[in-house]
Amino acid sequence: MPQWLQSVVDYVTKSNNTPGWYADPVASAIWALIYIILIFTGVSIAVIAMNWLERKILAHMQVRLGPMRVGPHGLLQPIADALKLLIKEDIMPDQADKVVFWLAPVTIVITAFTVYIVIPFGPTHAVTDMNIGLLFMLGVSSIGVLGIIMAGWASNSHYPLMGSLRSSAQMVSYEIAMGMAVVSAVLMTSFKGGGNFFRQIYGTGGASVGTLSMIGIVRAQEAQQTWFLFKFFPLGLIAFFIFAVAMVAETNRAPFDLPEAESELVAGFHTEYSGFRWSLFFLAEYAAMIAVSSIAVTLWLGGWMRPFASLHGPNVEIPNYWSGGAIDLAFALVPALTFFVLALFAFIGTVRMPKHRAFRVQTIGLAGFALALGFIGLVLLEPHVRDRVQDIFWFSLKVAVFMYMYIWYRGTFPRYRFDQLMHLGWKFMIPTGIAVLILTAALGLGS
Amino acid sequence: MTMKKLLRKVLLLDLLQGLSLTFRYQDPKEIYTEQYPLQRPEVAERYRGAPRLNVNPDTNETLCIACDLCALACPEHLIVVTSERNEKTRRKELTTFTYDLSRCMFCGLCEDACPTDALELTQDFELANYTREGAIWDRQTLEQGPQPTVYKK
Amino acid sequence: MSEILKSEQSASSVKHLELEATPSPAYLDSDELILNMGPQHPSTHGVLRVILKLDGEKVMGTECVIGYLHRGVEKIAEHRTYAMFNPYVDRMDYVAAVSNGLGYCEAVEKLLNIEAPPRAQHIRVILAELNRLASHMLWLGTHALDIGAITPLFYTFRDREEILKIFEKYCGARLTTHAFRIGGCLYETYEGFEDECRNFVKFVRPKIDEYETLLTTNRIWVERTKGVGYISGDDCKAMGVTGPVLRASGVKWDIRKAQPYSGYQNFDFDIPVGTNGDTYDRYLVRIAEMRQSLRIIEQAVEKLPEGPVMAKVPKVVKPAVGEVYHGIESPKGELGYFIVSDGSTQPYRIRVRPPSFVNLQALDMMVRGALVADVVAVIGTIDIVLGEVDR
Amino acid sequence: MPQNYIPIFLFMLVALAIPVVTLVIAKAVRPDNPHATKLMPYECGIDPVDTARARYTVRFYIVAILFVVFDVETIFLFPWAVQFKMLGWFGFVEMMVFLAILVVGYVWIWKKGALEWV
Repeated sequence: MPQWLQSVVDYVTKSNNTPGWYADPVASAIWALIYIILIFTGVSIAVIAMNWLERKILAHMQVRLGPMRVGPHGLLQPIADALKLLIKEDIMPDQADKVVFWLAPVTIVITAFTVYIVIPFGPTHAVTDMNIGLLFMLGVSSIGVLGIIMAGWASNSHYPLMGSLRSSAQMVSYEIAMGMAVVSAVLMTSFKGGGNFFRQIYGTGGASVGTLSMIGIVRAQEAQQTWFLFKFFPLGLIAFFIFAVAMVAETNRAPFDLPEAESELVAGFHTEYSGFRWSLFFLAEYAAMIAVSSIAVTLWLGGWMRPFASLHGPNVEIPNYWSGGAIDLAFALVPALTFFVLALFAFIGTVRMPKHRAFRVQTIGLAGFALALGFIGLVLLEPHVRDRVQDIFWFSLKVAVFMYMYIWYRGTFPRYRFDQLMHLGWKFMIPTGIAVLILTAALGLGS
Repeated sequence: MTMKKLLRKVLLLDLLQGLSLTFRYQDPKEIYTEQYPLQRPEVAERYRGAPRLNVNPDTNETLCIACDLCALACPEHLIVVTSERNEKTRRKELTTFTYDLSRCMFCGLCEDACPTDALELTQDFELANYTREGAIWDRQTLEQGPQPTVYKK
Repeated sequence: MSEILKSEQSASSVKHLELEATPSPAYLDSDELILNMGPQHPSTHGVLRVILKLDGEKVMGTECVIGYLHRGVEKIAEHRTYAMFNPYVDRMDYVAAVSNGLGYCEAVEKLLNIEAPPRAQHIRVILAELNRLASHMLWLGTHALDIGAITPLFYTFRDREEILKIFEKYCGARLTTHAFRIGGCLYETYEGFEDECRNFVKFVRPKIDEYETLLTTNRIWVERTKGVGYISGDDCKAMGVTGPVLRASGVKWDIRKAQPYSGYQNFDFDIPVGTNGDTYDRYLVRIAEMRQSLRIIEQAVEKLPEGPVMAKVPKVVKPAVGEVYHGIESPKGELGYFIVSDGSTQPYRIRVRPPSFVNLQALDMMVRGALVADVVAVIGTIDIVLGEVDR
Repeated sequence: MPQNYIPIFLFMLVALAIPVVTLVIAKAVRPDNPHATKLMPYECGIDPVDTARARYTVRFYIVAILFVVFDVETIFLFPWAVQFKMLGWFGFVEMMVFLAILVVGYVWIWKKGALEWV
């Protein structure tokens, strides 16, 4: 058996906690390809789900129903919209710069997706583990500004131009604050308890050093037995807060959605875009939202770690099924239970569907959806699957919380004015970021 | 007072208040939307909707005496009434009655003017038409009244 | 003055924007950008076109182009009898149709030298105040939407729906009500009208608190509105600005108190007044006005007298030769009707003094030197309805 | 670990393929009825008065310059943060000096009004 095949087999059969498959380039490429496909399908599904959830949650906050017609409870609405956008006439303004106009959405989509390369969904679930992962992430995500500038400039129209200028100024301003917060997190990786582990992996020798690898950052939180959110309370919390605000501003979402503030700039930088080109912006926006949330989860919320990861509880022995700490067992059941609860909700929805033949297809569809959710829950009960996938589950759950926050903010807050946004960025976030950084470093010296 | 304000600001209480309000409203019980064709709105008794020319239910004869008062009362002059003098009874009898719904603003002045309660604005509100001509109702349509498609739950 | 106004104003120290925009220093020079905002724009509240002269995001000057919704209402009046013109006035300020009808009917009544019976006057007051609430709710929802808060719109529309239901039950229409006739009201109240009004008052009080929870103390809302679109009381007077905009600038002028009509002198209510004359104060004044309206409705429902709802009005309204001006306090300001009669059944000339149109003049003064986003906020805060601006 | 960089190229290829392929598919299925008014830039229904390629306010350029300064500074912070424990007090003091210089500059631009917008 060649070495790469052996490593593939090992990877499937053993839930080893070291990224050993890096050793072989071919195996590395194969696994990378599989994860690439998984990420693209996963992110696409997540974007579709986000689209539906955003409409539904926002609608419920606003005492409305949201989409109800296409599919049961409008479940197929995003797909219907995608199809509609696909066959919609695409208008490129006469005076637009054709090449740049075409390139802008492509650039944005590429940058929004490329960030996913370094995101670890689990200790082994990542496309690759770069030792400069965090730097790569920051670098790639700043290229997104370029796409927006291109879109606004190429349109050759006033509203897009203003939108893109606002957007770029906003994004670069908040990138600094974001960078400060990120540096604090990197500092924390080198503190107490972090050192030994990295000596094992990267062999850096005696002193404990920090890391820029995204997997490494979560490992550091594992080793220090805390989420960086709670590190040096409230320093970690403040740094996280800065990151969380900067993250919303970076993705141009409410209350910082000035670039596309529809009440002022109509639609901002994508005013002139229509049809599928527009939907690429949409896709990129949501992909970027998920990406930055994932980064926030990785940096501050312990990545794939479950809550109370350091507690294991008294040992339990269940033959052929599981053995270990009782708390571990309890948390291991959560993924399956979550899906069962979702399935239950879908099932209740099925029962409450109007009894009319016009709704028969929708009712059956919803029942099928409930069954599918229940089936996923059942599969997650299987120990091997569970052990391999629960990292991804916890990670996704944390990201989902962020996604909900995005929708929640949008449903609640008014929009900042541009100068106020810049004030907040330059006069509050950056000084606070520097202060937190210095304090973290000072405290870190002692630890 | 200032301390309280400062605390409110630092702890983001003003924002959290709003957030908790929108969070509470997610309760499905709060939903206000009506699913229109299935859930039909209850229209008030006095609602001024589609016009109807009433007929005597027993004899199926029109109640309209062709007095032309509705046409005179209409601010938009959209009612056209023609009549013929019946030599036998020596009374005016209605021949045609045209009501141009596309210009109607449902003010109800015609209804007020009618001495016999023949012209009435009913509770029907579904007046959409594919053509402009379809919005001009003649005597027969007016006597039948609008017949909207009824969806059932 | 309500509690909230007092507490908020005493603590506020608003830095007013300079009225005249100072030109940028030469090294900051950039091309002046001419931007059309409207007529097809999400937040010009209809088909208003504002031509903005911008330096970057800063507004150097504005010019309003109106007339996209012009229907010649005043001209139409010259070819309609007095009663026939009544439904048309509903279509000027279509979110406050009842107030428009009230003003018109009272103006014609003044011309005819008659007065509506007390019961009719009370019904008119109840409906007009309900309408003020409806108009302010719509204003609040759309104003918040302009500033980026999308949710209050749905709450206000939900609560406005209850008002529209009362309108529908009373007169058969929800928006363009045509509720009043010359000489009183055509319709007697329906059964349960008083109870519904009382229940509505009870229902809507906590709802207004909810709007305030979302906005009044929200830091983004305060930042977006405080000191924005400042106009002084004197400027308001010079411009003829009336209504909540005037009152927010500290001028205690409300026609309901100053020149009572339709029996407003019988009710106990306050005129909320602001001090700073900025967008935030206009917001507070309108919120306080909503509460005052509820007070008036409560009193009017309790005091609703028995009696006829229609005065003796000749079948054909044919006023003597003469002219009359009658102004009322519509939700947006002073709504005046100037009617010239030549003794025929049709008015010789009707001129409407629409509050939206007059208040819109102050837009330029309020947004000079501000940012694009403020233009939107200020258009929202003036509370214009293009149907009334263009007529 | 150079092999860790292979997936990046694979990933970016796929990321490039997705928009390009979908745009090509969309081009194949969508109608195309251009019209002079359709192809005009949007300006709320009014013909645009002048070109959008005008000189724009300089404040945006100031932000861009400041961004470069601060972003480079952030980049300097990264290696220091990684090696923080190894550098110890020496590194800490060094970086504080660096940050102090930066903060002085920051205060200066604040006082100078470069962060003001109106």
